[in-house]
Amino acid sequence: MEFLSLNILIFAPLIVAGIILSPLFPNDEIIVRRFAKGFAGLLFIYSILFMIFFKPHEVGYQFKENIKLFSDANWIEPLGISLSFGVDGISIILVVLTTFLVMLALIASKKAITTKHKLYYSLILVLTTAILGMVTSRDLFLFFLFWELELIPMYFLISIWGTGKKEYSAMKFFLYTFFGSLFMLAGILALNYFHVINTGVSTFSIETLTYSRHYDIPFMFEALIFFGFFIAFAVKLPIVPLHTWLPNAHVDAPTPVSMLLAGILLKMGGYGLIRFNTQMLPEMIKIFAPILIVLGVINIIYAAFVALVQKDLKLLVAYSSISHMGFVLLGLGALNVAGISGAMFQMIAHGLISAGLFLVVGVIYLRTKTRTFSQLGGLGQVMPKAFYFTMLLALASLGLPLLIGFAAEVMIFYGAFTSDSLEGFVLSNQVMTGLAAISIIITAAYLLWMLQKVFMGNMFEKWQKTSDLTPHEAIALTFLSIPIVLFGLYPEGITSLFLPFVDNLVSHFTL
Amino acid sequence: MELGLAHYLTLAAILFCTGILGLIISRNIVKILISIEILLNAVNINFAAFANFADLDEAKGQIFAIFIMAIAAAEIALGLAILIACYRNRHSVDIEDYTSLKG
Amino acid sequence: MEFFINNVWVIPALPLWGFLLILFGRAFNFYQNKYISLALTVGSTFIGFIFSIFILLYCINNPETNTRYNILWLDAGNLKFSVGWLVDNLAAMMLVVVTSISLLIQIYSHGYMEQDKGYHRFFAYLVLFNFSMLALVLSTNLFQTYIFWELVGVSSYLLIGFWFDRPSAAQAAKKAFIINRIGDFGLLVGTLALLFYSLNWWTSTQNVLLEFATLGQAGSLALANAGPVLFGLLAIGLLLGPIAKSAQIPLHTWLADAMEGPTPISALIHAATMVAAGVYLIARLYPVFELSTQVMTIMAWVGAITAFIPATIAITQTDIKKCLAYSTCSQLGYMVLAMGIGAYSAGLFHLMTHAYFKAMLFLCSGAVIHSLADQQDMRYMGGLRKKMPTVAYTYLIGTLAISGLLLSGFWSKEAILSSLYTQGKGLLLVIALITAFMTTYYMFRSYFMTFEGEYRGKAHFHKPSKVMTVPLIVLAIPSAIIGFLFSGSLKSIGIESFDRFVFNVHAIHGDHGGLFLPICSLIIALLGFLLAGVIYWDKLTSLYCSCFKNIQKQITPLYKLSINKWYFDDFNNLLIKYLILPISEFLSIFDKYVIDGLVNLCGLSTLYKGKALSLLQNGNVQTYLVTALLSFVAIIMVMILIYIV
Amino acid sequence: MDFLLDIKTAMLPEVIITFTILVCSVLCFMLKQEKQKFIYFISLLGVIISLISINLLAANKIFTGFYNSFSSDFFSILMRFLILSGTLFVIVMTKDYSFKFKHRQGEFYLLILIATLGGLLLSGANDLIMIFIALETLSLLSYALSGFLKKDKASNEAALKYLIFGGASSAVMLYGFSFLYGITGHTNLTEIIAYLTNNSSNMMFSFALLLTIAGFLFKVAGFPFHSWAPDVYEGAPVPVAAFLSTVSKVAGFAILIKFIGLAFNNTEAIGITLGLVALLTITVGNFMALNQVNIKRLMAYSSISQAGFVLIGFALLSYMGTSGAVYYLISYLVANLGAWLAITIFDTQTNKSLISDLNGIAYRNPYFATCFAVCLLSLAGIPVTVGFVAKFYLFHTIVQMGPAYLWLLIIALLNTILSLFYYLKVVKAMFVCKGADNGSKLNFNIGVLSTSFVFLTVLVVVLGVFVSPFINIARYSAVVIDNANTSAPVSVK
Repeated sequence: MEFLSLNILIFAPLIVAGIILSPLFPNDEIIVRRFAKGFAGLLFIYSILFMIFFKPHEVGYQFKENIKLFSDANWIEPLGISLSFGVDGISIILVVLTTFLVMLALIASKKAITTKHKLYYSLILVLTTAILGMVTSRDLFLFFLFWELELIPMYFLISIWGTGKKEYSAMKFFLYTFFGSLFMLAGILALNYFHVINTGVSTFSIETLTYSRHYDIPFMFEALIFFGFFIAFAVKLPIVPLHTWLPNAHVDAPTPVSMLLAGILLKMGGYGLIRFNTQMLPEMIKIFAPILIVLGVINIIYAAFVALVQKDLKLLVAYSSISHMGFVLLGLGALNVAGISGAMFQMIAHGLISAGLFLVVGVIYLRTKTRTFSQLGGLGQVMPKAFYFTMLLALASLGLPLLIGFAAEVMIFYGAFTSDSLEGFVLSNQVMTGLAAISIIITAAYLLWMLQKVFMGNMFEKWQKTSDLTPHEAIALTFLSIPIVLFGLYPEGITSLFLPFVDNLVSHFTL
Repeated sequence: MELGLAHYLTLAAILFCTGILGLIISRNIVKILISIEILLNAVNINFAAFANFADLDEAKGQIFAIFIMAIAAAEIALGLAILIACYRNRHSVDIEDYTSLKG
Repeated sequence: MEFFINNVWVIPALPLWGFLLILFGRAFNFYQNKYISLALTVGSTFIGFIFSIFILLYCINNPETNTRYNILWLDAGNLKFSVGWLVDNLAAMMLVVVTSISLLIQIYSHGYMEQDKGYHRFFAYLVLFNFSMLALVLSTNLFQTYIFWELVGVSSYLLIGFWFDRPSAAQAAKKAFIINRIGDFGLLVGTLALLFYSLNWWTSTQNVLLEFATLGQAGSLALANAGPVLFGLLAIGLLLGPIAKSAQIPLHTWLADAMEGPTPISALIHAATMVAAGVYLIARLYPVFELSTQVMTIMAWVGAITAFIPATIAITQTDIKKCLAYSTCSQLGYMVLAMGIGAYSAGLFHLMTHAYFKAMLFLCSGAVIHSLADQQDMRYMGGLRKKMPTVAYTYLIGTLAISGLLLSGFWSKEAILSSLYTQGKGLLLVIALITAFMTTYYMFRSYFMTFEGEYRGKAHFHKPSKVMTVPLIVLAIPSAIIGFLFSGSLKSIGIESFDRFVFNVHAIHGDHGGLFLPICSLIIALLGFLLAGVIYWDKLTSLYCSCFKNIQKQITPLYKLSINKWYFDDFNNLLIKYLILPISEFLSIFDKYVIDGLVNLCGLSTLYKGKALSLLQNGNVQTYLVTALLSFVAIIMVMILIYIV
Repeated sequence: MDFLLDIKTAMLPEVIITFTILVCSVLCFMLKQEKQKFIYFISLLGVIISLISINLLAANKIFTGFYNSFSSDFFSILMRFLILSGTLFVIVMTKDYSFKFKHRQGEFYLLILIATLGGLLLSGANDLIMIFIALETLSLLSYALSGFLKKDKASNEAALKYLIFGGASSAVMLYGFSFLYGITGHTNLTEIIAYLTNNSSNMMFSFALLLTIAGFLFKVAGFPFHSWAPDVYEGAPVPVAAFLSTVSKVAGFAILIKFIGLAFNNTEAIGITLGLVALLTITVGNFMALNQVNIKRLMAYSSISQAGFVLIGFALLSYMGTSGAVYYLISYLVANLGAWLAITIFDTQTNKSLISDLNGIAYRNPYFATCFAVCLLSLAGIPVTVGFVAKFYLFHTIVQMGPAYLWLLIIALLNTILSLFYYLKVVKAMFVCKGADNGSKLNFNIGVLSTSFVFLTVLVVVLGVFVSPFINIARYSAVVIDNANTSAPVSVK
């Protein structure tokens, strides 16, 4: 598999972004878009190849790459920072999700983006590089670098092409995430510090810090490190009460960006929680699992309740995102194979579903120029295709069996219910899971209410001429629906990729 | 009573404080420049005193004081030159009138 | 025969296949011909029906049949969920019921929906429902049941909201789904709890989690592990599922609203099959429920109350479908009541008979509605017997059946009543008998209002087509005879009684209470018939004297209670309006102004701190000097302090 | 002959600059007004040659001369390199700006070069007297440069304030010098260090040291001697402001580190105090910058807070901390020069300096805006720029000092959010805000200004990727400082 190089996968979008931005590239909307789309398609196919040649049963990273500069052993030798990439069970699937959603976001960009095409498409591709780098980096520094790098294109994408209070929202997103990442930075440096004082070697390698921990960290500091990482990912995931950037950012971002934001970027929080808080600090996650579960349940219920009375379509979807990300926490807090697999699965499921929902919201907004429920209604009569797709997505989102959301919820509920991670805590796992399960009612309530308000019932006269999905939108939604149904019917298709990883992960803290 | 190092240092300190007071409360810019001179002179006293009490072999303190005097002269010259340029523009030597740059 | 058993997966697979074909065929516009959709639907169901018949025959010949096949579907850690198929007598019975009624209703639907522009969509949903329902019936384990349980729910949602441009339909669909979700919640938590309390046993000895065949053992383990209180809660959680799905009080309100869907749907889903799934699930979970007498009692009382209250509501309904809907509710109550007192086979027997006659009744009402251009109010009907005799007579058969006047309903209801009697549940028996009286009353009331007397409506009448009447006639046959067929009276010619057939282990061989009970119930039914006739049948109105009028006046509060459906909907609305929504509103405001407000406050206060600091930068160099020197002195002080400390 | 050898191995750049100064001063008198542009090239040439000549210096040896009052070691060579390259770009900035100087163009370069000379000498100075003279050379010339636009009220005012403030703070510094001298009896730093190793330090010494540091804090615009910076940066000609925020600052840091080094094997008191000063510098600079509307003032506050970050490295009083500070200084210099270059270009062509004047410029001058944004984001510490790595390395060094410095880390980290806000404000103005329809389009054709701007921007990114060599340089220079300050035998690499 010589032709499979993560370097190419990660940096090709950056190079293509440069090509698009270069003055020699024609400044024609169609050419730019088709070029970007075509590239994204190729990238997706390329990433699929990685998945095909991925060997799930090998523990640890595969397709390892280590770029070296100046004949040093590592990238920044004095600090032991390496420019190294690799994929393992949990990152390979996120890589594919990323390339997939980027492709769809670019397809969906046709009508949503009307100005500054070159800049737009190149920023999306830069974003792609940042995200791919994040999930594949084998070095904490590198992870942090990409984590911050991602903010820049995202900031521009929201603030330039957004609507409403876009500048405020973009700034809030940026500062909030940055705020969180500082805690992570402190955690990263502290991990490095304790490795240095124990071994005398400075390293940021995730593998070294995870698998061969020949160093001790005083309990309090380990807890602080955990806390640092946790804050960063809590902002990203987001966890109530650190979530308020999300409704703003989502409402004001353009449709494709919302898709990417909900589809991939939120997953980085979950990825981080698994990769660092769980894998790297297994002792701590055992202690803090109750907090994870409590926060998860709060997230699920609280956001669901808030979503119930939203008057703006996009806000509703945004809060539903928060609610669904709470499941990731709940699953993670269970600390068993089912729970963590469920959390992972939920990230994939939510990535696809929320991207689709945001796309639909964008489709409606594009035609009606409103997202307020009181202004909408009966659109199912004039846009049946949009209606059916939304229905599918909403049903998947509320966890309808045989769609992708269900398997995730089942695993999480099962994991959380049968776990004993709350031993000694006031409320048992079972009670907490029971509370979380209330969300299946509320989720159904707000999603169906949304369907009813937007697509069903009487139609305003003014929407009589509203057109149905364009081929672009239909294709994007069809692409999204395929995995939603496929992996809903056959969840093993995804779980088999990361189950060995999760097994190995869990074995570390059940010993 | 013999004059000890402490006396000189105290004198220098008092002079220094006087200079600072003048620096802070004078409104006239010329007075402010004079206050800076006073500050430097306080330093000179210190150097001279230290040279006399702590560094008998080389008298580096005295040399330092001479350097300070020279530079102080240059500084005041420059200061007055700038003040004249200012005065040409605004016809005032009141420091309160030079507050257009702020915030 | 073995062939059919081994390939039982074909029964749900064909409808799924049909669904996909219609879906893609229409999505890409491969065809427009309505008959293709029809053929796909009916064809798949027909083959399923043939299979079901053979399976049923096989099961009758081999009463111990219990064929299972499992496929591991989800595997993570010790979580191993399987799907598969299970054929036993119960499943075989349900398969036949579902496929036969489906088949007929699908044919009928062609006539009913022919003019509708959503024809293909309708059949796609219909066939999707078929798939879900059949897979539900064939479930091998509780988990699989849960999957298809939700899928039938969603099919029901889709079909109730079929005419989604009607606000009431949209509302009803949503309501149905959400209320069912409450049940699902209970079912989910109950399932998880059951699994949790017997997890080690499952994971160490069983390949398939939650398999029905071994549920009894798991249940007793769970009882031992959880203690009676928690186990009771667990069982109530499980019961919540059937309560919602089978429209038991207090989660019954969706069923009447569900009549917003096309009438064939009301017949198929909301009368014959899906709502009966709750009872079916109770039957499957019987080994668990049995372990807790308290839960059984609760179940019985829920059933009894559900039998009673909707019956009182049905008395005053003027919408023919609503009337039938409440009747369905009431009959489901009967079934649950039977389950609750341990009359397991009686409940299922009633399920089967009810499925046929209620489906037929709904189809009749559909034919009437269709003929009267969507007129559903019985006050604007009347005298239709002359215009559509087939429909009228089949409706009459259905009415007789449900009233327990010797047709199939008599046998099943009698089985329930006699179980009540033999178990000595006096109060429940009284309720059941009163309900039986009311049932006869309102069913005949609806019959008289619709088919007898003078036509009171204005709508133009047109005759129902053959495609609609033929299924009615076909359905009338089982409605009439199936009770007798399986009553055990024909044991001599090889047809076992229903309770023997369906579940050998749990059959309760209670002695019949002699002839007293049947006669008693017959008399009660006749009284009901008389009362209805007196009030609503023009041939008997001569008996209608002023005393009745006075009674009617005196019972105004009761009348109001009935016409307002015992204020369940109002209560729910109040609950939502004054509890759920305020909580949501509060949290939303809290979110916006407190949490986000704090965040913004942080930002703003920072900006203002900057502004405040700017005051020091006032442009006067002397101010700068003062601040600088003062701060410097402070810093020196700090240093000295550090030295000292 | 020894003397000449010294010059070749230690002071070649200074000599070349001095020579250039002489040539320029002669030319100033000889050339007519319209030909004074020639001096620009001469001074540019002089600086470039001087820069090249730095390579000839013996970098791996400590050389001391002039009776030990000047020492050239690796650290000082690095600082001189930074100062000279800063000067180079400042001179480049004046290419188009110099029309504002009217007939006095030549003088300007003369002053700049002399100030640079002061800075060069400062970075190698090893004796209190030498330090004082070099510092005053730099300061006095800076005063003059700030008021170079004689007819401009703002420029005058800036110069006046600068002078008064500078006079006062150098007096404080001298007061401290006098005590240092009084305590140790020496003016030579090497000897002072030697004295310290033999005598345990006391509070008085720390007090003197702190007074001394006040003077340098003024130079680097650190709290509490920072308040002149915004006013002066706003009033002074833009290249001068650039000079002050880069060259002058580097020189200030170069000498500051030597003095802080005096406290290396002392108590922690001065370290904590310095840490406090550093944090206050960052915080005050950031808070004040939040509400600025003038880009020059904003850059002034930004440079205050950036100086605070360098001070943090110093406050750690260790080899690691110093290396972090040095690396940060390098990154700051590159990015800041780029940003000032952008402001110069903008100011020269439009004569405007409000942030809102930049609105929508990204779509009229994409390259300009992109380069500017990259420089600003580097200052904010966003990858992939040198600023990101520098901040990371600095924080790394803080953490390496152990848990005792956690407070320093936390406040410094939180401050980076504040700084992000105002840098983004400028970026937002350029890329997001809608500009006026007839917004001015800058002339950003290929020329020396645009080329050096792009060069700096590329450098910002390249240094953000090729990190190791510069960290090694920073570390090596820190080792040199460390050795010198602990007066341990010098280990030659």
